[in-house]
Amino acid sequence: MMEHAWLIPIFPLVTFLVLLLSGGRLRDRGAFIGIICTLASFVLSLLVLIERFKEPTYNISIDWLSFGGTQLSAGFEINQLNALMLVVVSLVSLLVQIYSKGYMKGEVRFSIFYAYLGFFTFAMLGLVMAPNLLQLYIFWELVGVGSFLLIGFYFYKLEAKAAAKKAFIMTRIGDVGLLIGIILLFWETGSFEYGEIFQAVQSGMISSEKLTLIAILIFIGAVGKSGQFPLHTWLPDAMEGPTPVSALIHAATMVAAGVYLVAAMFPLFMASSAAMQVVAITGGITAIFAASIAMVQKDVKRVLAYSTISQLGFMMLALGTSGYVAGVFHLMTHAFFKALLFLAAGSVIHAIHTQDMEKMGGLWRKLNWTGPLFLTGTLAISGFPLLSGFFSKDEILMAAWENGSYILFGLAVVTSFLTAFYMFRLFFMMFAGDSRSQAEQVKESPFIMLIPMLALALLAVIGGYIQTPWFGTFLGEWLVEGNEALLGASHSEGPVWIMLMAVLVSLAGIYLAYMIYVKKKLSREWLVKENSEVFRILENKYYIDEIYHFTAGYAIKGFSIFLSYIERFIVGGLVSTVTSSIEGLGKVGSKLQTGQVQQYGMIAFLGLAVLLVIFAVTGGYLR
Amino acid sequence: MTGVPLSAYLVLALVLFCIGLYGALTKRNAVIVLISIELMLNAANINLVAFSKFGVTPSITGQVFSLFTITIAAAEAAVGLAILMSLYRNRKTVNVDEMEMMKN
Amino acid sequence: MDWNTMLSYDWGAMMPEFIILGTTMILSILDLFWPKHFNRRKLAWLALTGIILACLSLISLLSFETVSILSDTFRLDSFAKAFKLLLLFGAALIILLAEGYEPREGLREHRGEFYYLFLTALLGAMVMSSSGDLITLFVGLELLSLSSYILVGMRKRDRKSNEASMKYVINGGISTAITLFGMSYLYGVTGSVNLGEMSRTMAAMTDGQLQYIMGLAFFMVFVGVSFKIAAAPFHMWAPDVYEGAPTPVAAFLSVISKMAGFVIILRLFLSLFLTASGDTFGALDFLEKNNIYIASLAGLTIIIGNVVALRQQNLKRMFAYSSIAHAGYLLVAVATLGGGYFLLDTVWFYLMAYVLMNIGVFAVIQLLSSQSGSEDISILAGMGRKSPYLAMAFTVFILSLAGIPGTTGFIGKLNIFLGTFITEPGHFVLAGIMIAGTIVSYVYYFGLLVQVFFRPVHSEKIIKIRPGLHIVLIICVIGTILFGVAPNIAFDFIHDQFGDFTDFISSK
Amino acid sequence: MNVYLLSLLVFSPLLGIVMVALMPKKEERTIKQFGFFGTLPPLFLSFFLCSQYYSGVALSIFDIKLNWIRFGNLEMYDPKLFTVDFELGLDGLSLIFILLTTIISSLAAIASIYIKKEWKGYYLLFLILEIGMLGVFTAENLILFFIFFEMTLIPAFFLIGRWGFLEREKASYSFLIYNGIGSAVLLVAILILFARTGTTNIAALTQMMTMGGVSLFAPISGSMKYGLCLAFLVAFAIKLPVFPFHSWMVRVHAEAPPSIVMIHAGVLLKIGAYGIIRFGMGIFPEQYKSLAFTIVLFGVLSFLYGAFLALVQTDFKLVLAYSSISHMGIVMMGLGALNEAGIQGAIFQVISHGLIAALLFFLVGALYERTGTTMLPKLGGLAKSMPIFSGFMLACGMASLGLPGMSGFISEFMVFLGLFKSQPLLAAIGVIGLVLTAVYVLRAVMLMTFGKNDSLIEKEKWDLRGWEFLPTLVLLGLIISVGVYPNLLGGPLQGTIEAMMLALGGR
Repeated sequence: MMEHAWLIPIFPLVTFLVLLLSGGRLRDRGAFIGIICTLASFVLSLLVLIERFKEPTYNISIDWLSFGGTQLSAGFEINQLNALMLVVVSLVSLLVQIYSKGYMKGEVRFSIFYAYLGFFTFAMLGLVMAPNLLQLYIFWELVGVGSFLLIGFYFYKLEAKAAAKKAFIMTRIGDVGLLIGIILLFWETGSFEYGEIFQAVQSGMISSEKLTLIAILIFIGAVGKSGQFPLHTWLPDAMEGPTPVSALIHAATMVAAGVYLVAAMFPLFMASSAAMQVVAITGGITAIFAASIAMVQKDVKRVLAYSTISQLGFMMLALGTSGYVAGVFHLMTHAFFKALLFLAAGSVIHAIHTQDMEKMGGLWRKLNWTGPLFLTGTLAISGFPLLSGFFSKDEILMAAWENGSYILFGLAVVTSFLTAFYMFRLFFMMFAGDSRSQAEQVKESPFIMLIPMLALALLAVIGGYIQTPWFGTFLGEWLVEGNEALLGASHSEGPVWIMLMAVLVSLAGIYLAYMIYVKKKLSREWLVKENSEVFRILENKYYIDEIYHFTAGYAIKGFSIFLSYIERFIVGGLVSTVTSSIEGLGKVGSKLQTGQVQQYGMIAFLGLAVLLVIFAVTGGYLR
Repeated sequence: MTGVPLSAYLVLALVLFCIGLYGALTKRNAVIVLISIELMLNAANINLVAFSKFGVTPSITGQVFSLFTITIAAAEAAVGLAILMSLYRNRKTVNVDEMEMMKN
Repeated sequence: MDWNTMLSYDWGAMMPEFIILGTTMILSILDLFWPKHFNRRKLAWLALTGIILACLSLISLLSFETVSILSDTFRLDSFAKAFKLLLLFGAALIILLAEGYEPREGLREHRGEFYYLFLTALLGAMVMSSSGDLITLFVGLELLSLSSYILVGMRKRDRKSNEASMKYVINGGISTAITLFGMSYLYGVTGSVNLGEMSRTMAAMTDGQLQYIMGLAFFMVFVGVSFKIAAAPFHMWAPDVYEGAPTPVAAFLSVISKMAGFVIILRLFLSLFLTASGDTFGALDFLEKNNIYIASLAGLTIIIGNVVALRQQNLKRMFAYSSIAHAGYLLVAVATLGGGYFLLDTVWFYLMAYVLMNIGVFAVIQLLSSQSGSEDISILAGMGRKSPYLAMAFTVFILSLAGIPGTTGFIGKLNIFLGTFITEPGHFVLAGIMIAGTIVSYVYYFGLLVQVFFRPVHSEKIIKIRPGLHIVLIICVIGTILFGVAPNIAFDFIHDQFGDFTDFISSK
Repeated sequence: MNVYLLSLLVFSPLLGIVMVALMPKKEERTIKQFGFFGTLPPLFLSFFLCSQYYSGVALSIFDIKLNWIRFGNLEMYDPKLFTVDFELGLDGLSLIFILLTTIISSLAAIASIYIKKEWKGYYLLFLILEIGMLGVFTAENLILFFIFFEMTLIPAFFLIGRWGFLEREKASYSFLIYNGIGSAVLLVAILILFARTGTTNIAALTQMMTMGGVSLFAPISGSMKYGLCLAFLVAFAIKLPVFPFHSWMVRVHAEAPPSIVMIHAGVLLKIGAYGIIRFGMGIFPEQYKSLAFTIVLFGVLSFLYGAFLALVQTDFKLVLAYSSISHMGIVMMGLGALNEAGIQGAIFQVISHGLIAALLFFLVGALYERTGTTMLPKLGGLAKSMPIFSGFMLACGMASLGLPGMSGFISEFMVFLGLFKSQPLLAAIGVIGLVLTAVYVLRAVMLMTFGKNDSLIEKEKWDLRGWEFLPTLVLLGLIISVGVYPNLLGGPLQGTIEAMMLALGGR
């Protein structure tokens, strides 16, 4: 089965091509093509995963580009991480496509939407299957385009336009880092293949400074894609895209690609402790930073977006503290519950046509299905015991503790408190209390939207049981199988109090939110005053956007304008100086031509005289 | 024979040539200009004849040359005057500095 | 020199000259005695016949050994043959041009005179290229000059024509005088007027004083001839005279007269100064030592010609400057002596190219200006639309003048460049000036093409082309392209016929 | 037969010229059809050559050599001295360029349907231009190269000046003068070589310059070799164009008719790169090597300069013009990298930019035809009225910013791959340009297609239609297939690049 794995990304590509070439003619039927193709991919991925349990890593490649004596190849590889990711990606994609059938109903460019989704799924699956860094980079950029297209799906909205552009450019900055990283790595190791690179890394033929530099450059790519500080600003804006897109791309899959990249290159990072440090610190900072912003946002999707950033920070933190399994595990569980949250939020938005939390409330009774589903997701992300988020977050805390990075551990604990708080703030503001909505009729979403959510909710609940301290660490053992030396332990062990504390912290967060937003025992301004400096800073996301705008934005623009002056006056001026001096010479020449014949003779005579004088003075020895 | 050296003739010719050139380049009247040109040609004739007599290797050819030159000078003067006449018919002037219809 | 010696000369060598002379006489008699109402235009065909006959007789002489008659005053060496061929070819084209010349005023009653004066001028040029001593050279030069003074003033009632001719006489007179003065010194230092003898004397000369005088003479002759070829700063008469002269005469001045100038330069310089000793030890050759002067004049000529041409609005004036620039290019070849390998064939080829392209251009100018009565460049406007074939022909000429590949002009320039680079050190500055000048020339040449193709039509009047002009245009276009694409036709011809021009100086 | 195949290829547009010339002026349809048909013979012949290559035939069997011109009368020294033969030849590099030329010419001939007047003259010049371009890439000696080189200049001058936009005459003048200077420098260099060695055959010259041949008249000193190498570089840098010689090209892009810009950006600029590879690098490897830093420096300068300026333009054509400068900077960077990756990347970039620029300008032509403007502030929201057009525009923009899966990525990647090996510092500065490229491309494309627009009057059936799909699909298909499977292009180049590397002294 694994030799046919290349079909997995091909199916969505077929969707893309068929839908694009058909123009808008297929209309709603486009959804079926998309869903069927993705289903095929999913089934195939599942088969591949099952087969992978038994068989070793599968790898095949063909010559793709040759220069000089070097052959670059293209192909695919099925290892543990890939196989897992394939299933996650194709599953979430499938569910989101089913969901979209209901959510996007009535949209004029319905089939184009599915085409884009197909394209994105193709790119994401291709990214996951890449056996070498170059191919990874190729699909890395393609997922960026998919994201760009889908964010800008409502092309006539100016915000969507700006958001799409911003997403592309911000990630592009990261991509450039990645590109440099893999180029440098190529010249150090002579290959883009993972295996050969890891061998070279282990043999110690690369100096540690170089290694650190390369690892950090590659990490910059991950930072861009995964919305880590300081390249995170595009992700909240990306919420301008349709909500299913946010669920698929900006929660479950693409943004996780950064984490995936670090995980895939884990042996490289392991070889440089400085790089690991950078990864961990960036992750930790991002986690708490985004969580703090999420506490005050008013837009449902933005809260979720910052939550995503924060969770991705968590994963980076895990990876940076050698918690390979923890990071990948959280990546998987997060994919399920965050997709669920987005879809559920989408369902709410679909019902009341607003994203502003202030205008919601009291929806619990009206949305009988969506409410509990959202709650499931919220509990999972908050780390409520026995749900998937609980196990994976636990694993991360353990990893941080075990690694001895106590400061980061502390950050993680605080962040999980904040997470529980802001998620339940969100939940309570939406579903509890009285309705603040202007919408008269609030209808539950159609069945076709509920099914995917149910599926995700199920996964969000049970997804954690493949890696627990109690029922075995199946995932971890499988992931690191055969690579223990490179990837570290299959499970992080830590004191029991960590787990207890994690539970307490998240319950505390939930309780606080309950007290403020449901019981109203505590004023909303209990923590920070609404118009205080701190609040304003948080509300304006630490003014990062503004800082970028006023520094980089203006600098580039200013420099461009400066150059256009150079273009006009210096480059252009040089040319016009030459031409005008030639013309001036011509003017002088024709002025001399007075029409006076005797003057002509005089000039001629002078010419003769000059020649003779020079000859006479030099005695003919002028050379 | 006589004590007049070659250089004297050459200087004479040079002076004559210069006078001719000066006249040709400064006089307003076209007739005088033409005459000045004749003067220059004749200066060359003096040279030729002088060289023919007192040159490094005296020979008769110099004198033959000067005969040709004289003829040609005459023809040139004739042509010049003819052209001047037709100019005068059209323009009623013989002043060289008024001939500036074409310039620049 | 008795009768028998006279008869012993191989007079056949002068056959072309005799034919031209005979035609001239017939023409002058016919013009004199034929009734006034008889259209003198037909005389053109007679003149043309004469030229063609001369040409044929010259061709029949090509295979002959070098002949010199009249005690080496007249030589028919390969140099003479080669350049006479060009002169006759150019003259034939100009006669055809003149046949079609219909100015608004002033030529009608003197048309007959034009043809025989033209032929005498041609005769002068031919004699010059065959001359073996200073006297013949000078007489030939003056025959050419005097005839052309009159030709310029041919339109007796036209004030511009009068003025041009007067200016030409004055400037030409001064230049003649300077040349002659120089020649008299040359005679003085060598004691002979025979080029061969003079050459030998000068080559053996070690007296510093005499060499000094020789130097002065060199400059005077050079300056005098520079008037003829219109090299800067002795070019100033040319624009005025071209403007005032009837168009065929302007073409004649820019082509035949210029060619004659180069003939003298080559004759004199190559036979006298090339081998003349340049210092008291006899180690350096004169020209080798002093070619910097020629080179600087060449550079100056190129610059002035091209730069001032930029500002011209009158077509004839513009082409006067253009022809000044071309004289500069040719002087480059002279100054560098073609690097020793590319001199005579280079100059010959370039002059041939110049004959073709410049006469072609003047044919178009004549056609347009006689129809519109103006010589402003705007008369070209819209020609591309109105008469595309004429426009295409004009384009070919202009491209050739600009030195664009595929045309004769390019090959000609290429040859000159080869000569500048082949020696060590190469004449890079001169080549640089030449190439810069060429680029500047693009501006005004292509400016004309802009008029032709991009501007709206100037006047809707249909352009009628007389058969004579038609022939000229066709020959020029074909020649310009043919020798540009397959220059070896010409190269092989000169190399086969004339070899290296080794019989240049009589080895008596 | 094989021997004449190349000449047939080069001069096959003559058939079209004759056909068009025989047509009466007013027959618009027929002239346009014949004009297009005129580009087909070279297209098919080039496909035939290509198929021959892929079926394993050695390209050298197509070489032709006929005696042509002999300068001077120096037969006694050596009968081949100062001769210029008519010799055409083919190798992998020229094969690729020929394919580029024939394909883009045919497509540009289709795009010429937008031409509104004097079709006859237009197509005649167009076909002459094609002869020139084909000749440039097959010429085996410098003089022949130069002749064909200039043969592209003159028709292009008229095509720009006659059929362009408002300021066309100025543009055509600036094209003429800059290129005139470039070709003058080139000519001087060629002729110095010719005068000093007596030959212009590229292979023979390479041999002489690298191995040191016997000099007959005057030697070529080491410093003169530097000068000559520099002269070649400058001449072709003007053509390419490289900062600061670029201002002509901006005007041409802005003012020439789009179909001609397709040719111009697609092929004519590429002659510069071809020349640098063939002559700068090929004949003077030693000198070229020591100038590599400068070459890369100017490459980086152009890359960034073009990108920054493209950022502030308000006319889409100008954005594209500066983007071309920027992209040509990449070519220079690759050529200066002095390793296989860099050089191959540069060649890829040349081809890739040829295809992309041709497509972009085809789209510009289509846009101008419909909206009558290319000013960005006046456009917007085209995705609504012209979704297919916008899709192509976006795809093309993506290709231009080097999106993987399209040809632009392969070239940029390889260039940087090579450059980071040899000039890491400059490469690091250069990568800024990659981000800037994304910024300006997206800015321009999104200003046109995204958002809303009320000022444009939308008409029914505005979108691309019918025949307009042919050029767009063919070009996009090529862009993608090169991007997806670059060995398609890399294969033929290997031989040439290996030879270059050998001369440059290994890796």
